[in-house]
Amino acid sequence: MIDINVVLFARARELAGADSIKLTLDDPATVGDLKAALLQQYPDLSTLLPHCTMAVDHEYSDDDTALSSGCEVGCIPPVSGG
Amino acid sequence: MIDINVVLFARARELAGADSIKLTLDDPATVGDLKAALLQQYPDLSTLLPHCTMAVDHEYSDDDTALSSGCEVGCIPPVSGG
Amino acid sequence: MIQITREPIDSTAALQQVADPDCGANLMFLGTTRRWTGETETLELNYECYQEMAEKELHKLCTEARQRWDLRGLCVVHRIGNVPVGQASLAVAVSSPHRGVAFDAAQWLIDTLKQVVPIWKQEVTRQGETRWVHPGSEVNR
Amino acid sequence: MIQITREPIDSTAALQQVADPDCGANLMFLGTTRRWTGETETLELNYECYQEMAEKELHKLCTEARQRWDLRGLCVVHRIGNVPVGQASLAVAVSSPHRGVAFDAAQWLIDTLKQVVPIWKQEVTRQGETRWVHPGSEVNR
Repeated sequence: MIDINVVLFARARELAGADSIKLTLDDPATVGDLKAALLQQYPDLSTLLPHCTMAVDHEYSDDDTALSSGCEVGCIPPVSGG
Repeated sequence: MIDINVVLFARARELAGADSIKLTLDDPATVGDLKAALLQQYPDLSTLLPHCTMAVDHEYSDDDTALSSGCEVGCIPPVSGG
Repeated sequence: MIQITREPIDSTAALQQVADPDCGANLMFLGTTRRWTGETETLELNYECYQEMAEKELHKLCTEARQRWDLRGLCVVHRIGNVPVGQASLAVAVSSPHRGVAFDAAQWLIDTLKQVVPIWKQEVTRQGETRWVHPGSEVNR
Repeated sequence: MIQITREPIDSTAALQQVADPDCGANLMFLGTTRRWTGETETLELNYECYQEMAEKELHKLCTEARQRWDLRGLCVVHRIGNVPVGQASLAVAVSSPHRGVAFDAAQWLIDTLKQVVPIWKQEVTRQGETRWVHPGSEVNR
């Protein structure tokens, strides 16, 4: 099993009602698996999550990126800095 | 006869050795006539004058622009502000 | 130099940061909170960031800009928290020996920052409505 | 606002001049005296202008820029006289509701200013040589 800390921002944080979420996934797990688990536990994210990019330990990732226990995954909705 | 005050700048001023020159031209006279008179009286301007634009009463002109007595003609070498 | 701060941006300091005797061109862009967007009156913007990652992405941007262009000074400051109308959320200052380079680099930095750096703004309207701005997503509408 | 001055340019004031709550984009360009041009070391630039005409041309430029682009604030300051290395001879500041407009307008203003406004610079090198810069003419070489 691998333990993941997901941090959430902006509208994603509000929809989940939490600024961080701890998830435990079967080993091995990818970012795609994480998103599926997130959606199951937080269905309110369903409208926004398809627009979010996940960052693994502060690097943008894709659905195939492998996760390891203890990593931090950022849930990044479309950005609007500037 | 028409009296013209020619003001000179930068390298043109240095080549003529004067920051302004009073010239009297036969009426009618154009900017082209003025340039010919300038060249005759200030042959040191010969290298630069072909690159200069004349301004009549603070408006850029061409060789056909008519001159009237009392007007100010600026001799404008290629500009380099900024 | 990059900075993410909750304090008002000192634009004079940002410009002084990039001053360099070998540079003829100094350019500074300030992005400020604008009052009107169409018929919506904004009272303030409320910025949030993913701090560690935003700093990392800003550093990457600056490194890439320096690889692409002959820049000497480079300063990016983003303010987070509440930014009232008229105040700056972003300062990008660059210096270069050449003007075209300064303009190209500054535009690229701002464009790319707006696409990749994990910072978000929430609009607060005069009526007290709030809306997170997530381009391409319609979740708040 | 346009200004031709013998005093050092106050860039902070130029930027404040164009601040506008309806503008999200504020851009300032500072043209400064650069030390090196190829292998020539510049000590200072010495600017001269045809005062009345330069002001008239600057006003025309600003009017045309406002016709072409949605600008709110617009400030052009040119310093004349001696401008030592590192100091500014030109400040162009603009504000607009939109960023692209601010960049386009500022670039056009600077490009056009450099082509039409009767201001000239003389380079003074470390060796004490002086040379008027008259692009396209080779009279000083």
